[in-house]
Amino acid sequence: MEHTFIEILRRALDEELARDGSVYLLGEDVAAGGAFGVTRGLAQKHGDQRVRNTPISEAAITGLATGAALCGLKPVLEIMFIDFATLSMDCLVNQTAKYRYMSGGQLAVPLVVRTQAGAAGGAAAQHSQSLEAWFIHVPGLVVVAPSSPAEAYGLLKSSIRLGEPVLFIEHKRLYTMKEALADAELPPIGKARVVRPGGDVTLIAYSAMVKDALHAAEQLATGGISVEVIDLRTLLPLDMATIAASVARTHRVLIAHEAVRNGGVGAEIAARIGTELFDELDAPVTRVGCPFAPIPFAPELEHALLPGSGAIVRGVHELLGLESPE
Amino acid sequence: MEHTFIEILRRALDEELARDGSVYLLGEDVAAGGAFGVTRGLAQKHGDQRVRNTPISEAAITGLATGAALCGLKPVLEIMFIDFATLSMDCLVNQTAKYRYMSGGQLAVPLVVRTQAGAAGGAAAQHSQSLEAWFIHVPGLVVVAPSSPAEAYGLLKSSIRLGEPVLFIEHKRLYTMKEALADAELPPIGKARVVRPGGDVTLIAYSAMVKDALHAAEQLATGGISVEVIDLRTLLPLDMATIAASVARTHRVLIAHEAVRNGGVGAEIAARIGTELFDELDAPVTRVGCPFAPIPFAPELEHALLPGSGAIVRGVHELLGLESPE
Amino acid sequence: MYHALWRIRLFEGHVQRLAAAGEIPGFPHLSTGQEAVAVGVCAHLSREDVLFTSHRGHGHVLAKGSDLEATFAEILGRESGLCRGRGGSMHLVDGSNGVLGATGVVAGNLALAAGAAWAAQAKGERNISVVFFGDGATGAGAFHETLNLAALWRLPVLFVCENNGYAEFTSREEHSNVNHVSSFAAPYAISTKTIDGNDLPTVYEAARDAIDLLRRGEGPYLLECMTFRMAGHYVGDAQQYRSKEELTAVRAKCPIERLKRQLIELGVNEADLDSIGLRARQEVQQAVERARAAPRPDPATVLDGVYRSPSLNAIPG
Amino acid sequence: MYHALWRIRLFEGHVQRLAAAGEIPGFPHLSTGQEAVAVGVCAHLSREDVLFTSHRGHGHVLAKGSDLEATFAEILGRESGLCRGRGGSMHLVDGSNGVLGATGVVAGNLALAAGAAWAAQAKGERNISVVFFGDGATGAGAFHETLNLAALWRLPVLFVCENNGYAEFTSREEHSNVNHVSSFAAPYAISTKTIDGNDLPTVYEAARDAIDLLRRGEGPYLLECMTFRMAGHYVGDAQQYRSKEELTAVRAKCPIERLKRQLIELGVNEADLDSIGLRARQEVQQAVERARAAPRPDPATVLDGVYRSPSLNAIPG
Ligand SMILES: Cc1ncc(C[n+]2csc(CCOP(=O)(O)OP(=O)(O)O)c2C)c(N)n1
Ligand SMILES: Cc1ncc(C[n+]2csc(CCOP(=O)(O)OP(=O)(O)O)c2C)c(N)n1
Ligand SMILES: [Mg+2]
Ligand SMILES: [Mg+2]
Repeated sequence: MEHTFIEILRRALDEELARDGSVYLLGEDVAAGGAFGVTRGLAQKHGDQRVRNTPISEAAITGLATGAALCGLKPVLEIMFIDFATLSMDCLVNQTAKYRYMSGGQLAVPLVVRTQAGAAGGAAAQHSQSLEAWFIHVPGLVVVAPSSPAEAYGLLKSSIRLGEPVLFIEHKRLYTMKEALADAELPPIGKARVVRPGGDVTLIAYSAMVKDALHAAEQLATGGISVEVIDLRTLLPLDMATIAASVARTHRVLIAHEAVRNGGVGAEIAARIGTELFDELDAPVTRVGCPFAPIPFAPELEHALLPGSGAIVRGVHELLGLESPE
Repeated sequence: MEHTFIEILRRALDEELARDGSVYLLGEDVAAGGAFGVTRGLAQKHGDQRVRNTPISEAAITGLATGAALCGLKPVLEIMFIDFATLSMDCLVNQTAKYRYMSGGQLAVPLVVRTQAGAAGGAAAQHSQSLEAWFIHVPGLVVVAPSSPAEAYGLLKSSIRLGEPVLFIEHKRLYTMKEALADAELPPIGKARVVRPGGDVTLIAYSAMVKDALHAAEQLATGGISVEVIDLRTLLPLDMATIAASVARTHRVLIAHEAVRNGGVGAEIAARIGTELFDELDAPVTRVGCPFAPIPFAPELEHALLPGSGAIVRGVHELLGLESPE
Repeated sequence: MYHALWRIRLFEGHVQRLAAAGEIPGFPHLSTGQEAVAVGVCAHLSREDVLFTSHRGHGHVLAKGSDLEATFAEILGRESGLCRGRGGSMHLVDGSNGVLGATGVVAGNLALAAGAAWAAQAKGERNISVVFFGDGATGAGAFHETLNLAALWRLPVLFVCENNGYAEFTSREEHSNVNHVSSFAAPYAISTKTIDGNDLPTVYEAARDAIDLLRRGEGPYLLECMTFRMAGHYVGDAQQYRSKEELTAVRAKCPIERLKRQLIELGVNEADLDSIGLRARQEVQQAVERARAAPRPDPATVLDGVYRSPSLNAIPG
Repeated sequence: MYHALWRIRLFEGHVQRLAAAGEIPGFPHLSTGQEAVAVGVCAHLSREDVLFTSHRGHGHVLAKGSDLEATFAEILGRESGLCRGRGGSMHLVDGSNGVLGATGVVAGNLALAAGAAWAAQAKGERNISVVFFGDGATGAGAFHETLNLAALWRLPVLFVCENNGYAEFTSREEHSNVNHVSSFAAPYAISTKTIDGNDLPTVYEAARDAIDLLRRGEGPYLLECMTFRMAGHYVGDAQQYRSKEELTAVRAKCPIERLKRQLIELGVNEADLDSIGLRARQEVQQAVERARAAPRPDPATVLDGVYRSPSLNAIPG
């Protein structure tokens, strides 16, 4: 039976709340179900002490969750839009991420910060950003970005159980995506997965871009081009082993993400491939990402700016030195 | 006659305050001279309305400066440590950087945010970071990182006159560096410069790392290795033309910065070189940066973690397939 | 001003209708029910006075005098919109009219408004700066940092809080023990007042007094207007968290109905008022239709205007 | 407690001496002159109660009962230090003793302290959480966001503000119009008191009452202690911004001298007090010497402990 991304997140949270009494949810409107309904019904079921509304105080609730995590709780904090994680940066970067190291290993921060990112439907410049690149630059954090409902289920549970501060990024465009839940055991944090095997090109993506990557791979297959699609799942740490194994066969790489290309996660991946797999490459690593502008409001502009399967297909053709159809 | 980095910053600010009545300085303790003495005497000379102390309110003073810039002032805001720019992120990223674009070109934010970064002398995990990589990922911002007193003089003036929001990053280790002021005209924002010509390897650096790069180049020269050192000066935008011209001659590149290597500015540069100059490269682009840990307090640990000329020399030897002396 | 109230009410009606019909991108937040605050405050502002607002800012922008058509066109995302379709409902800017911007970040514009007031003070101008925000914004540190700064520097900024008792789906009680936002002014000795924001004459007088005080250089001022959201948090919010009784009570408090009754009591004849309403209806209707007919932005221009200089705009990726 | 005051005073004396001599990395901030706040408050805390502090936290950590040698070793950056030399003066943590941390970020620990109080509340424990911070921290939004949350959730957290009239080189007047930090509690109806922080008996009693109230679940509480920085902002600060008169006046307010006079008036014999001081002097002296002799961290371990699992620690670059 199929569930939406939202339903599956709710189920994972529900099960973790039931399984571990030290798990607590907090955030703006979470007791009221949350802005997107992810936590609907959980306060009624687990009590308003376990699922707690907070004021609009991103800085303080991030600190509150961090302090509680230092004292034995396993908080799951919702920051409604990653655009507002800008208000959590001081705590996340200066305190949360560094606590274990700065304390010489005395203390840990088992905290999951769930947040929602990406552009869709005219959410405009301040509600559409993809800022994950900032966080892979911060030692002490773990960054997870699921690409589908079933993935989100396992990765959220693994994140809650990890015992480290995890930034868990949900893409708003995936919220309505439906998928059946395969009862596999939980995926380990830090392992990518090959979503679609192929031999000509390695296509690396994460979050909502995996959908576009698979769509592009379909299209390219009809043209006789065999693309291997890798879903990174975690951006920090990065699973280079899975990438290397694929590139050793394809010798060609395209990295796709929705975030602004300049200074994006793709830069780090491309740089590492360029160094570690230099001799494997038959062509320059290609990156597909958002051009250098804020997300505009008008649908035509938003559509023109955002990279999708079309940009990926063009990129692969370029990579193979082929003329792109359009 | 030689001046320290601090004296030259003071002189540049003094001259801009005198030259343009719409220039205002604000920040914590700036009227008292600032934590590092950069603004010493300026309040006395230009009045406490032009050089204004603020409360410890990084978020609000960033917004205050942005709002004032929208209304015709050219504020120069000091954020004492870039570590505390984490508190300015919401305004800088969601408002300051996007105003011009979001308003369809109606409004601009001629603002310079001076901040101080880098590790030295046991400043420890929360006063030693290099976070410039976050900002090159934000459309609408300009990021400048001078490498010497004379450079800082011209680049600060150019930044104040640019008419865009500029993050101006000063490295604490450079503050006491002395240099004479060459009365050249002001450097354009967005142009790198070749600090030392060479033929075997292109060594790209910025901020304090340029010093280490030059020092490494000296050492390598004694071993008969000719290194070309490029000082980027601005990280956003990036001057790829200067880089390309150099790589076309050397075919080998090492990028060095103090910031954490993972997700650092070097990743973007390496990625672009790997793509745009693929056929020029005789060896993988090498990156030297801080390993993945917070900056520890103890001198031995801080020293062990921070990359310097030694790491650069080793990197160049690797790049040339030579055994490193040590 | 009766006319101004109707313009906003009807404008928001069209936003609601077209958003529900999928013709408006994003998730617009309506100011329906809160019109008296916008109109009563903006009545005292000149073009040179600057205004900042929040995600619920359509009414403030219109009350400040921005063009109906250009404002609606922006909310539709058209090239003829105030921001050429780049901004949208939460990012309305009309520089020539002193509307320096709405923001999608709760409390995001408070410090900017103080900065605009600082600029006026620094330049020796008598303009003031006004910022509208919701009660939920008082949970944000930026609100308090800005109050401290504004008081310390005596900035000519008017903080207008529209206290509608809700932040999204969560009532005030769950956000704070502090019932009255005006009580935050006391520690700073900032002048303040809590008023009935649904009574236009009350708002008008309170705003006049506050703004007089600002123009005398005795600012800042915090004006708390108690009001009610007649619509949901955004178009599409089913409001299950509000009871039928509550919603009926809110409708009964309609500021427009209230002003109408007051004017009739003062002897104004109802037919005249209805014709004013009718005129507003036609104006808005026509502006909306013209906006809907306006051209959409050219996708080829999407990368323009991130920076002033083309060389900077050429930044790839 | 006379003994405890001296331990801190002498400890800070050694920090000053060795920092000036270049033996201590960084730029330590001394609590000299503010000892009575630390001692008077911590006297009521158990090991299970948690403590957070600021950049000026040496005294608080010692008053909570952390080991002199391990604390000094941390400030020297030694492997035997509380944080194995990773943290330093501004990041002291002693988990086993409930010292959950100092921070270099002004106001950075206020919300964490509230979070620790939330954890105690959630687990139904009677422990409380205490956080020390300076007057300058009240300019930061985090202070106000945290007060709101703590009041709303009735958290057992004691906010202790050491109001020493300065933030770095800038006096309180230039930071805020608000003279008394306690006035920020009023809007939230948070219990509060402003006291003479240089009078140990006063601090002791006020803290006892506040903490009793917290243990009864009637928290939070904001305790403002008026005190004075006898040293500079950090070791090396020449304090040109303070007049000779001011500095002499501050020295005259020394909390230790004051307690000594009080005790003597109460009939305690001076010789006994002096021998207590002497004992403290010897203890501290010996701890400092042991710390100075302690081994330095092994550079090879610099990358350890960023994460728990080695696989995560293996992240390159
Ligand atoms: C910093 C930030 N956090 C969260 C949100 C999501 N959000 C949008 S409106 C809103 C409620 C605002 O309530 P209030 O300030 O009372 O304004 P109202 O909607 O009632 O007019 C929230 C939480 C946001 N836009 N910005
Ligand atoms: C967020 C932040 N901004 C600025 C600084 C730099 N700084 C360190 S201490 C200090 C003054 C703090 O004053 P106060 O809170 O009164 O504490 P005191 O030093 O007087 O004990 C400042 C501005 C900082 N550490 N953190
Ligand atoms: Mg509200
Ligand atoms: Mg102080």
